[in-house]
Amino acid sequence: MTRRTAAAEPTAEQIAEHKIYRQMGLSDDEYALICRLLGRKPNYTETGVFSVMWSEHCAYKNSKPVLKKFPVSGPRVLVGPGEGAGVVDIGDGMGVCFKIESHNHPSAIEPYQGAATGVGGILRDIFSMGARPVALLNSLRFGTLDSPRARYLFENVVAGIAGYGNCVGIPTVGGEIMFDPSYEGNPLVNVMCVGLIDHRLIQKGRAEGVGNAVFYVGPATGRDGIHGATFASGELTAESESQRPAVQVGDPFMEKLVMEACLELIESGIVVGIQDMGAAGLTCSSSEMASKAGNGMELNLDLVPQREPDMTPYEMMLSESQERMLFVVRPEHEEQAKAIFTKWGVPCVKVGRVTDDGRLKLFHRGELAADIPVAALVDNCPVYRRTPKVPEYYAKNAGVDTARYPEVTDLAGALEKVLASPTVASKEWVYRQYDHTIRTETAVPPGSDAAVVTIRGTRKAVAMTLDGNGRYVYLDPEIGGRIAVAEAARNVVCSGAEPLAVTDNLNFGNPEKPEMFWQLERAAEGIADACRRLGTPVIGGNVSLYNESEAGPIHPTPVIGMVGLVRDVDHITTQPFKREGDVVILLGETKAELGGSEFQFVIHGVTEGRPPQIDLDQEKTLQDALLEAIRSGWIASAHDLSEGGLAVALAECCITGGLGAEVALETDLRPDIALFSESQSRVILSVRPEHAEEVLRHFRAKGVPAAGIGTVKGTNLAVRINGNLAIDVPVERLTRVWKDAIPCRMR
Amino acid sequence: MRFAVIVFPGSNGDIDCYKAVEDAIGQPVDYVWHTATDLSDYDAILIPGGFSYGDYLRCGAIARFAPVMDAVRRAADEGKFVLGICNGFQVLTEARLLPGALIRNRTLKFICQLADIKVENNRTPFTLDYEEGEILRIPIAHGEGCYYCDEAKLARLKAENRIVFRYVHENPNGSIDDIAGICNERGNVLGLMPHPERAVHKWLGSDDGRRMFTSMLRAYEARRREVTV
Amino acid sequence: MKAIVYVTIKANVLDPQGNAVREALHALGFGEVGRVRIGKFMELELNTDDRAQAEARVREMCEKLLANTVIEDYRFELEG
Amino acid sequence: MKAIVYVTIKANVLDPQGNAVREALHALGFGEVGRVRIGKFMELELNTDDRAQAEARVREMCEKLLANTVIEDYRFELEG
Ligand SMILES: Nc1ncnc2c1ncn2[C@@H]1O[C@H](COP(=O)(O)OP(=O)(O)O)[C@@H](O)[C@H]1O
Ligand SMILES: [Mg+2]
Repeated sequence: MTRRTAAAEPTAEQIAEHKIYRQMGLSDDEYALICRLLGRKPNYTETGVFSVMWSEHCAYKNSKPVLKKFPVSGPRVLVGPGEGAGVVDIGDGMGVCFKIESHNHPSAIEPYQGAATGVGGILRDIFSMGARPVALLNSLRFGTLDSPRARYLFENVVAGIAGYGNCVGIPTVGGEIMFDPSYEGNPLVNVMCVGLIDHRLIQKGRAEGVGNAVFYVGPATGRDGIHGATFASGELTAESESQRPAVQVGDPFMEKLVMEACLELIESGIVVGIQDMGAAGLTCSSSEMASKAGNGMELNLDLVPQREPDMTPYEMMLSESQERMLFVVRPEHEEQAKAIFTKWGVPCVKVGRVTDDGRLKLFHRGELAADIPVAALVDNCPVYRRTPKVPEYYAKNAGVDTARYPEVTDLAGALEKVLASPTVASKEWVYRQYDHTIRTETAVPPGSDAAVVTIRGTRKAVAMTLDGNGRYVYLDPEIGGRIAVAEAARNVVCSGAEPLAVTDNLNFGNPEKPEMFWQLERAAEGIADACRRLGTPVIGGNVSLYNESEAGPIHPTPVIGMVGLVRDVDHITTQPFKREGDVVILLGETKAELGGSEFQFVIHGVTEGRPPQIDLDQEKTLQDALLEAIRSGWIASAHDLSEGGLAVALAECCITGGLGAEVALETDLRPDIALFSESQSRVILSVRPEHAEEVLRHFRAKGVPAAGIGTVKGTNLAVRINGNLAIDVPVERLTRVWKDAIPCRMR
Repeated sequence: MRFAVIVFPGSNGDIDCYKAVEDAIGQPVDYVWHTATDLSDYDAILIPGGFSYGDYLRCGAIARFAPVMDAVRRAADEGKFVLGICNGFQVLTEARLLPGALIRNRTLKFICQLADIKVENNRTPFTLDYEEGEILRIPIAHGEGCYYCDEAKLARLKAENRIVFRYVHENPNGSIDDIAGICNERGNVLGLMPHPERAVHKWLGSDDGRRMFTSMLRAYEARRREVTV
Repeated sequence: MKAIVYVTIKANVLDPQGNAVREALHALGFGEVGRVRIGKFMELELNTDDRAQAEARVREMCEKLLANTVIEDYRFELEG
Repeated sequence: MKAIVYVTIKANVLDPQGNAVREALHALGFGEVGRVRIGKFMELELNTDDRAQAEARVREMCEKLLANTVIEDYRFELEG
């Protein structure tokens, strides 16, 4: 049997002659380099191992130069990029650990399992650092809901996220969703996990200590998702349909047991190094752990638990079976480690040992199946500096004047249309399927700006959000990148927290195309700028390229995950208006900026022009002043302005508060533009009347434009512009429009 | 008064139950592993929410055979308080400590939201501190919370005043007769889908669940007084 | 030997899943579909050659674990 | 006419349900149970008498909705 399967594999010569490595995603040059590094031609297993380690997903070969732009350090950073997840200090010996991950391609093909295993993967990234996961978030992009395919993907992606997260018992507290035709052929599924960690327990995935034992944890390895990593690094084509077995099935119950057992193991203090098996499974975890310690590793593949008979070394090394981990302990701790996993009913087997020769050696049925220098796998992948090219559409958009659209005079009608747009509409249909109350620490559940999770035994809390508007980035990647960061930070501040750090997911098209690379590079520039200015280093992230389908590339979509610290739970602030009589204050300045707006998309059916401008200094001033005001206890509600502009933000404050408002605006802008422009650095506050003067003075003194624009009052949202009644609609009606939009489309 | 929180593989509401006992009534509480066989140290047994054994096959179907369940049955027979919440309720029905079954929500979707439930019977040890007819806001979070039993059983539940909570305003999962929680004949075993342990602080959205814990404490103390008198 | 166990929800218990599938089929243009019932089936490999004994054992598995007779009916077949 | 559709998870795909049931059966003393696979079956009533047509239609239903051929296999029988 062995002979047969081994014989079925091409020989090293055949691989070279028939260029079989190409099917695995390696280029001719890369293959030649591998031969040089090995001093011989690689066999089939070795070629496979190189192909996954040198995929974009694992090696970042196209994105490394771009990622270098990000600021990664700061006084609070305990662990930056490079480990499973980053960690920032929040005082008292505690840290917050978080990371984002994409599962776009698997979700396009099997949405339920694709999304579910995405959640599983990001959870393992967090608990393998030694952190206890406390919250999940997700950022989703689909085609518009008129498309049955988009509805199918949306329905099942949400169900998959719910199915996995709910079962493991980690609340899903927030996220964001946008619908746009550019995602029709290639949906985006990004998931983020946030954990809390004791500084002393922070793990580094290092295989230290020659002679130490290497343990495999979790369910048996099957032929799941072989070549998942290379799959995630290629474009979606009709052919990927035939790669179907590349999708894995998740077992959240097993994940919960693995998580508890690993956290217990880490707490026991005996772990030398631990890492999850994510993309490229056993290959990636073993070689990375060895590489970080400057060691080698020997694995006896016969000892690897196998779900099916006659698995080859190639299959075992490339399998992406879920819920598996690798860890290293000293020989004297082997029994203690095993006992912990036995208690939790999780398989745990010693499969190898740490060596001093810097090589990854795989033994199978008495033979040496692979022998590769670890450094060749981890460090020697070529890095490509792609050439950017400004796309034609960019120049063309410069000439579009969005202020010259025909004026929309039925403003109430326009508001209802924008509120009913699934991108703006209530996401309750989604988050009602997510358990967001489990763990009883969720102080602000989905439905406000950032979510807030409290930390038991302290007065602190952690705020978190995901943001990223692909339309802005498409129109101007650099500005779009800045806005993504600024908006995330603004959301965090609105909830009463100080922004700490960022994790980012760069969802872009094929970087080998110069226009796509231009988008990537410019956006990274913008993100880097904003992170620097706002003092929020990037402590980790993920890159998902080749997001293209036959219909073309997606809008370039960097998604920013931001975490902030609430110093005292009394500072927690939410978006709903709180009581009749409170004064409504608008911070920031409204300009004629409809480019990339939801209004432009819904009413005019296009995405064109330039996105809103952003001045990062002004943004920073606004955020600092707002946080100070919140901490002073003056602010009853705060809501940042994003998709749909002022009109939508006011409506949301009313709807979620169940209260009306009377608002009067004085403006030089055309009314439809004043209401729906998506100018940045704006926030709506409500404050008690007795605080209003003080609050306005506070902001003006800091240089933040601030205007009292109305009062929380009655049951209608009534907006006057320059004295004329522009909108006067019962909040109840707006509520229905906003709440029913998604459920109605999904029926 | 000593509380046990049973932990099955896949339980995840165990921590919330533990915290709720601490925060609402400050009584001693322990996690008890599914392999335990003796619960004689405890006065009340909490069977928490979660996905015991992954809830594969049917919710609660596998957990009902865990070694600890014999001890739970004994505790129930001895008149100790047994409270099954969500998955705990499912376990109790599978174990036949409570009648009926919980099947998939009518919408076929998991539902997490605040539910309004009415206290139908405030003479159980779990509901003493509520008013009869009072409406509580308690979170629900389940995919299979649709209570079902046959006509005869339902008639009996009604006749014996064993429907302890009903959903009002909206029946979120399609439960027969809007049932949210029921008790056994003696009234010392309660199962409910809503999560009182997740409603113990105003900042969580509601603290209406607190009084379930204060009720248990008061019932326990009253009973002890009776015994000593 | 192999046992195949079929578990269906009892006729008088609401089966929202069956209805949902029917609706979805109608929406896709399969108007000819009437009632839809959904059940589970389980294939169990059994290390035994004794048919009579297997029959008794599988019945016991069903009664104890595989079906909840409050809401479900079951039947099974033995093969091989 | 009636169609009975059987949907099982593909042989090489993980079946967490099946594993959990096997473990539970072992714990209950049914040591003779080997591999367990769990699937769904669906009974569809069809308003048609044309067998050949029904066959084609049911196949289409399976491909489109009833099975996810990425991870599941299906087969079906027609009755009546
Ligand atoms: N995929 C999702 N999962 C969970 N919550 C979501 C999701 N999408 C949106 N939400 C929640 O809905 C609310 C509104 O989202 P959004 O309009 O994106 O807010 P904002 O514009 O302030 O970022 C937020 O509380 C958000 O967390
Ligand atoms: Mg916001």
